[in-house]
Amino acid sequence: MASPMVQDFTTPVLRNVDLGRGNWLLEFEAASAAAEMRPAQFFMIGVPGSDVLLRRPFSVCGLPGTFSDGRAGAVQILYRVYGRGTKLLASLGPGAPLHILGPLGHGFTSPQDKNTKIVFVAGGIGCAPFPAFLAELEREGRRATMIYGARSADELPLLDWFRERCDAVVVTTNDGSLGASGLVTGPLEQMLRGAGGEQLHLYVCGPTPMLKAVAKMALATGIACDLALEAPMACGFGVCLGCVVPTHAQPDGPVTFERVCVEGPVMRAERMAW
Amino acid sequence: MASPMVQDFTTPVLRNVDLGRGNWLLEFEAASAAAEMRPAQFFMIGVPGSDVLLRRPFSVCGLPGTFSDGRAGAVQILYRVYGRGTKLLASLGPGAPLHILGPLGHGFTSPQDKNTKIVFVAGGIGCAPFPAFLAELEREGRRATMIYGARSADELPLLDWFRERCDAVVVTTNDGSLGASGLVTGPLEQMLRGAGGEQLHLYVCGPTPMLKAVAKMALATGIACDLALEAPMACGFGVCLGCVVPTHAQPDGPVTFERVCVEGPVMRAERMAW
Amino acid sequence: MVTPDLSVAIGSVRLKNPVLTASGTFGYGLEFLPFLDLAQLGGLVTKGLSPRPRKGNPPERIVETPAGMLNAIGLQNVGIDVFLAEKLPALRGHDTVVVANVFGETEAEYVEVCEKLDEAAGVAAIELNVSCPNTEAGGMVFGNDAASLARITRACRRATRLPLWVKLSPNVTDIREIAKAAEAEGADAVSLVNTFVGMAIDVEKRRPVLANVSGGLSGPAIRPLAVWMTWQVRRAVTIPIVGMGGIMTARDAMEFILAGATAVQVGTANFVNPRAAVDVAEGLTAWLKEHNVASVRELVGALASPPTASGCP
Amino acid sequence: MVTPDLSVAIGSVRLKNPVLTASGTFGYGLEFLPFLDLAQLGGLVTKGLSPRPRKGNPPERIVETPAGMLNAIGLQNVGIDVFLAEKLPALRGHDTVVVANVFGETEAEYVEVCEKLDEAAGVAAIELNVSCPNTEAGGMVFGNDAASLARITRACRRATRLPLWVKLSPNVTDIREIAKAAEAEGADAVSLVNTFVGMAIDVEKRRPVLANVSGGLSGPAIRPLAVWMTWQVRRAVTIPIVGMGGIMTARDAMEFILAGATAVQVGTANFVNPRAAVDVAEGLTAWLKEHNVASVRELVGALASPPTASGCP
Ligand SMILES: Cc1cc2nc3c(=O)[nH]c(=O)nc-3n(C[C@H](O)[C@H](O)[C@H](O)COP(=O)(O)OP(=O)(O)OC[C@H]3O[C@@H](n4cnc5c(N)ncnc54)[C@H](O)[C@@H]3O)c2cc1C
Ligand SMILES: Cc1cc2nc3c(=O)[nH]c(=O)nc-3n(C[C@H](O)[C@H](O)[C@H](O)COP(=O)(O)OP(=O)(O)OC[C@H]3O[C@@H](n4cnc5c(N)ncnc54)[C@H](O)[C@@H]3O)c2cc1C
Ligand SMILES: Cc1cc2nc3c(=O)[nH]c(=O)nc-3n(C[C@H](O)[C@H](O)[C@H](O)COP(=O)(O)O)c2cc1C
Ligand SMILES: Cc1cc2nc3c(=O)[nH]c(=O)nc-3n(C[C@H](O)[C@H](O)[C@H](O)COP(=O)(O)O)c2cc1C
Ligand code: FES
Ligand code: FES
Repeated sequence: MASPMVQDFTTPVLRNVDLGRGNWLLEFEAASAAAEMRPAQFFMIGVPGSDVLLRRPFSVCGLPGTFSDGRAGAVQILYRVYGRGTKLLASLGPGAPLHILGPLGHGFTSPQDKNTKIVFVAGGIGCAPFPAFLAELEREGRRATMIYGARSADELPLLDWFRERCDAVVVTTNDGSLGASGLVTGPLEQMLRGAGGEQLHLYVCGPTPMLKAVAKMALATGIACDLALEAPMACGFGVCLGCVVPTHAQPDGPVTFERVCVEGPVMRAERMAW
Repeated sequence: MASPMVQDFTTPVLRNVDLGRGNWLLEFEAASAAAEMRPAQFFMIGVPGSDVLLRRPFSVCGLPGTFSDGRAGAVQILYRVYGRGTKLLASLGPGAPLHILGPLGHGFTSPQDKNTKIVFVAGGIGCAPFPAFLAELEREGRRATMIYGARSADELPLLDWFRERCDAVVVTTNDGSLGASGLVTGPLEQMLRGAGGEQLHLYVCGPTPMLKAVAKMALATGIACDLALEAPMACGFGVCLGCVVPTHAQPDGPVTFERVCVEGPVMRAERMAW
Repeated sequence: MVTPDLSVAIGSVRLKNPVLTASGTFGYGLEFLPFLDLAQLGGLVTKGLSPRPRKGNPPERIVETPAGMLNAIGLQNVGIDVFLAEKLPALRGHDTVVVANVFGETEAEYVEVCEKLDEAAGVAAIELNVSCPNTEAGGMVFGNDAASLARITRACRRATRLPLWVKLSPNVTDIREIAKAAEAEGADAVSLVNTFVGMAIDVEKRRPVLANVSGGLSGPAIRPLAVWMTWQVRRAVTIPIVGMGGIMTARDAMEFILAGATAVQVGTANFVNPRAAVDVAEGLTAWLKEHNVASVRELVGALASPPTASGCP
Repeated sequence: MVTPDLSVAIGSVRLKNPVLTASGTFGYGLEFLPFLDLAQLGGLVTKGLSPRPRKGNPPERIVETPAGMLNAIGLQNVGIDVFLAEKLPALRGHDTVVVANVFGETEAEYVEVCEKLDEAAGVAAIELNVSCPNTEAGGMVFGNDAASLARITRACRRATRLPLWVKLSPNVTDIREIAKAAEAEGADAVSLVNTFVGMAIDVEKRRPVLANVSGGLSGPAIRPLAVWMTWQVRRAVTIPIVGMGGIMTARDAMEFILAGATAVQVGTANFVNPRAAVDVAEGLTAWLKEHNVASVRELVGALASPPTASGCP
């Protein structure tokens, strides 16, 4: 069921900034929705009067306070132009109305144990939920390390922002145009091997094959791993049943289908029945 | 068959001016298409990448030279926001691409006899084809009189422009908010009665009921009458057969269906089989 | 002018307004409490209910298409027992009409669910989803053939005293024949249309987008087809029609009402705007006021001198 | 990479590329000379031809709907004699494949047109439009029933030696049965789909928008439905399929080809962009290059391990 604090509202674009290479940062006022929103929770966003039928899901990237230049009461989403819906978003200027539903789903929660080392694993635009999460951790006096991969150096939005604020950012690109050549799993494996007795907690967001690969490694080594999942969504609030993924709702129980929009988007690696 | 000089091209919006009360003037470059274009010929206009499926027909309102502030090689259309397509048009700013097909159809032709008195009869946005026509007549050293009606004073775009340049502009409004109260047929009847031996030629554009009423009066009094017709159009160049009106293609022949986009939009009153 | 009268009756079921929410697009109703008061609805139709819980199809289950969407949810639902034990009691506190949507893979399954609903307080009517393959008849869809539709309607008619609405599949040659069969077997109303079967292909991956290959098309794309079927069925049967298919606004609902629907259902629009059904109902009130119509009932089937369609386009 | 091979064969008819223009959306071809070279097309299908000229339906004949349009042109055409005397000779100078689309109100009318075409030079194939009411059978649509479709196909098969394409109506319960009937009676190919019957209502005037009340729905809205039917028919018959319904781009055409169409037709898109068919053909070439596919024939029906559809959405 949709959480009772979910809000459905129309609000104008404040800023829609072209970050280059098809990546954009969209800012809009959402003080009341943002008040209780958690990192990796998401909004469904539509454009009133447009012919794109369904709203599209986007993680909250910046909550009030995350970005130093963010306006009071405003939130940011980071998005990549992909198909019709995101093309339409990229065409909007300040003042254009947005049809927003949120906050939706379950977000990231930081590990209880303050000594646990927090590792972000992001693939390309999958970095979107991490700024708000990092800002929250910083407020709690905690730090994070990041492994950030993409196909090429072009596809690493906000890299400088993360570099300024993370303990370390290990970059990988498939084509070797920046950082280590290959996938995020390379540096991750090294990190897991070098962890010694240190507790790790992985927070992962990116394309599904990456999530699967990282989840497998985490399960094999018994490391805590939270995945921010993606799925096509029609409603975002639990009623269309379109966004399900196969899970074990009960450990060792039968395979069930759970909704990414309600039971997710963040799910434990061990819950997945991929 | 589409005239061989018809062109299909993409060109940016130069200006899109809000004239108030839902009326807009759109300007775009079309030097080559405009070269042989006649008043009351029309363009099919679409917006690339939009979800409005079909292009929409619009009469050419200004050809190069019609409006003193028009850019070289540019044409203007005057349009009223009505449904999806025109709403979309009104949202476009300078630089937005337009998908243009034209010139299309048959336009107005001025009477051979230089002594014939030329009368424009326009209903609201139906005034659109007359600026280009008036400019052409002026170049030939001729003048025109106008009867210009609408539901209310609000719905008379370019009225001042016509007042400055026509011999006379008789205004009628249904609600009496400007000029004579009632329909254009009132002043028209007076004019026909007062014409004496003078030859008249009516050029009429407006809603279909108005066209029918004026055509009936013209036929009854034997006065030349050209109607600029409207019809829903899918293609604009003669192939969908969607835009037909009932006509007598042969005088006293059987009722046929002729295409407004090819055989029209301008048709003689006596041709109509309404 | 006084507030126009929006109330209608589908047989013995009185609705305060003609706008219901469509099965499978409104959950069990409770999911919408953050957005609207269920009392604002003419009624709600539950997600399809089967004798036992169903986990549904594997993903991908949905894809957007031009002015529509395909879904292949696979009728995931909690099952009739959980519905009766958990969902229905929670709905009883709300002043709205609850219609239970029912399906099965065999005649016996339909009958089982209808019988259980018959004893339940708070269910105003049963809507039969007959767009399902009959596993006992080689997977032939129950509602795609008049004889088979008649059989399933008869069986359910015997199983319950509740008003029975038969929800027609549009994937048929002549929907009038199917509607007549439902009427002949004692259906109190027909609702139409369910989704049209369609398919989308991911050309990069060279595979169907949906795991189920095919899915049901809903949304504005199908509205002209659904309006036509409503108009046809209006001329074939005398029982009331509940019309649906791509209704996003009050204007869209008016198309169905003028074509002959006594009430309408709003489906896909609920995903885009959770208040859609309420907005449609309020839009109808505004429309009636503006046009000085005292009751929406005056508009049902009120097309001006409808001529007869000639057939070949 | 060398230029990919776009040529395909529909039985004995060789096409230089798999993109034709659909009947009723391309006039008699000549109307498009200002926009394209007919030699760039895989082929063109003429406006439907009847024994005598037809003036068609009164206006309104068309209306735009969400991602589609309804048309009720009423098959206005110049008649077979004028076509043979005036249009066909003008087409002969162009290096393209001309397919003549044929319809009638009686079996005899179909046969008459097929016989006349049989003797005409420059016609590569006949496409039968069977989505018309049979005035001798109470207005039942020829193509909506397998037995009736078989009869009309048989009669036309006897009347001409030209390749015969039967264009299927989508307004049926099971299009596979109809396709099989066409195949059994010697059709060389099936083309699908014709338009879906729909209706739009002008709620302000409270009357149908179209004078004919109903019209045929075409355009992107119907694409998922047409792709599904193509996929189904591919599994039911072995003769080639010419697929269509809402194709606007090469990507859309690829959906039909992967679903099993050997060639495609572009319809409504011609109205929006008179060069649409050429753009689709060029887009296919680009797609094949990019994906390193030597011939479009490799892609026909090439869905990766297509599973079987389970039915209930
Ligand atoms: C919880 C969540 C959070 C997200 N957060 C972000 C974020 O922060 N930033 C971000 O950039 N993205 C995010 N996404 C992804 C984002 O929602 C999608 O990129 C977006 O919806 C794409 O919309 P579109 O209209 O641009 O593309 P579409 O054109 O809608 O394409 C969307 C999908 O539909 C498929 N599709 C549609 N039609 C067809 C067809 N006919 N054939 C084949 N395939 C078809 C495509 O394969 C594609 O996967 C998130 C997704 C989820 C679920
Ligand atoms: C030759 C010609 C020249 C023209 N010149 C001009 C001009 O210079 N300036 C100008 O402003 N206009 C002009 N028009 C009219 C103009 O083309 C229309 O106003 C325009 O196409 C409206 O498009 P739209 O998308 O805004 O409205 P739409 O939403 O497309 O509505 C258009 C029509 O479709 C009907 N319609 C669509 N869907 C439905 C439905 N489901 N139910 C009922 N009705 C429906 C509406 O009744 C309406 O009549 C001209 C028309 C023609 C034929
Ligand atoms: C995601 C989804 C799930 C559906 N589930 C059901 C169902 O369980 N039972 C049923 O009878 N109809 C079901 N339908 C069909 C709708 O009730 C409705 O008939 C159809 O969507 C057309 O209306 P619309 O265009 O307004 O959505 C479903 C539709 C959608 C989109
Ligand atoms: C205006 C119009 C006229 C048509 N006329 C014919 C016709 O004469 N014969 C025929 O077989 N199909 C006719 N069709 C159907 C098209 O050939 C095609 O099957 C259908 O439009 C689906 O393709 P599309 O979505 O690409 O338009 C017509 C379609 C339209 C839109
Ligand atoms: S998106 Fe509708 S249930 Fe998750
Ligand atoms: S608009 Fe297509 S023939 Fe006139």
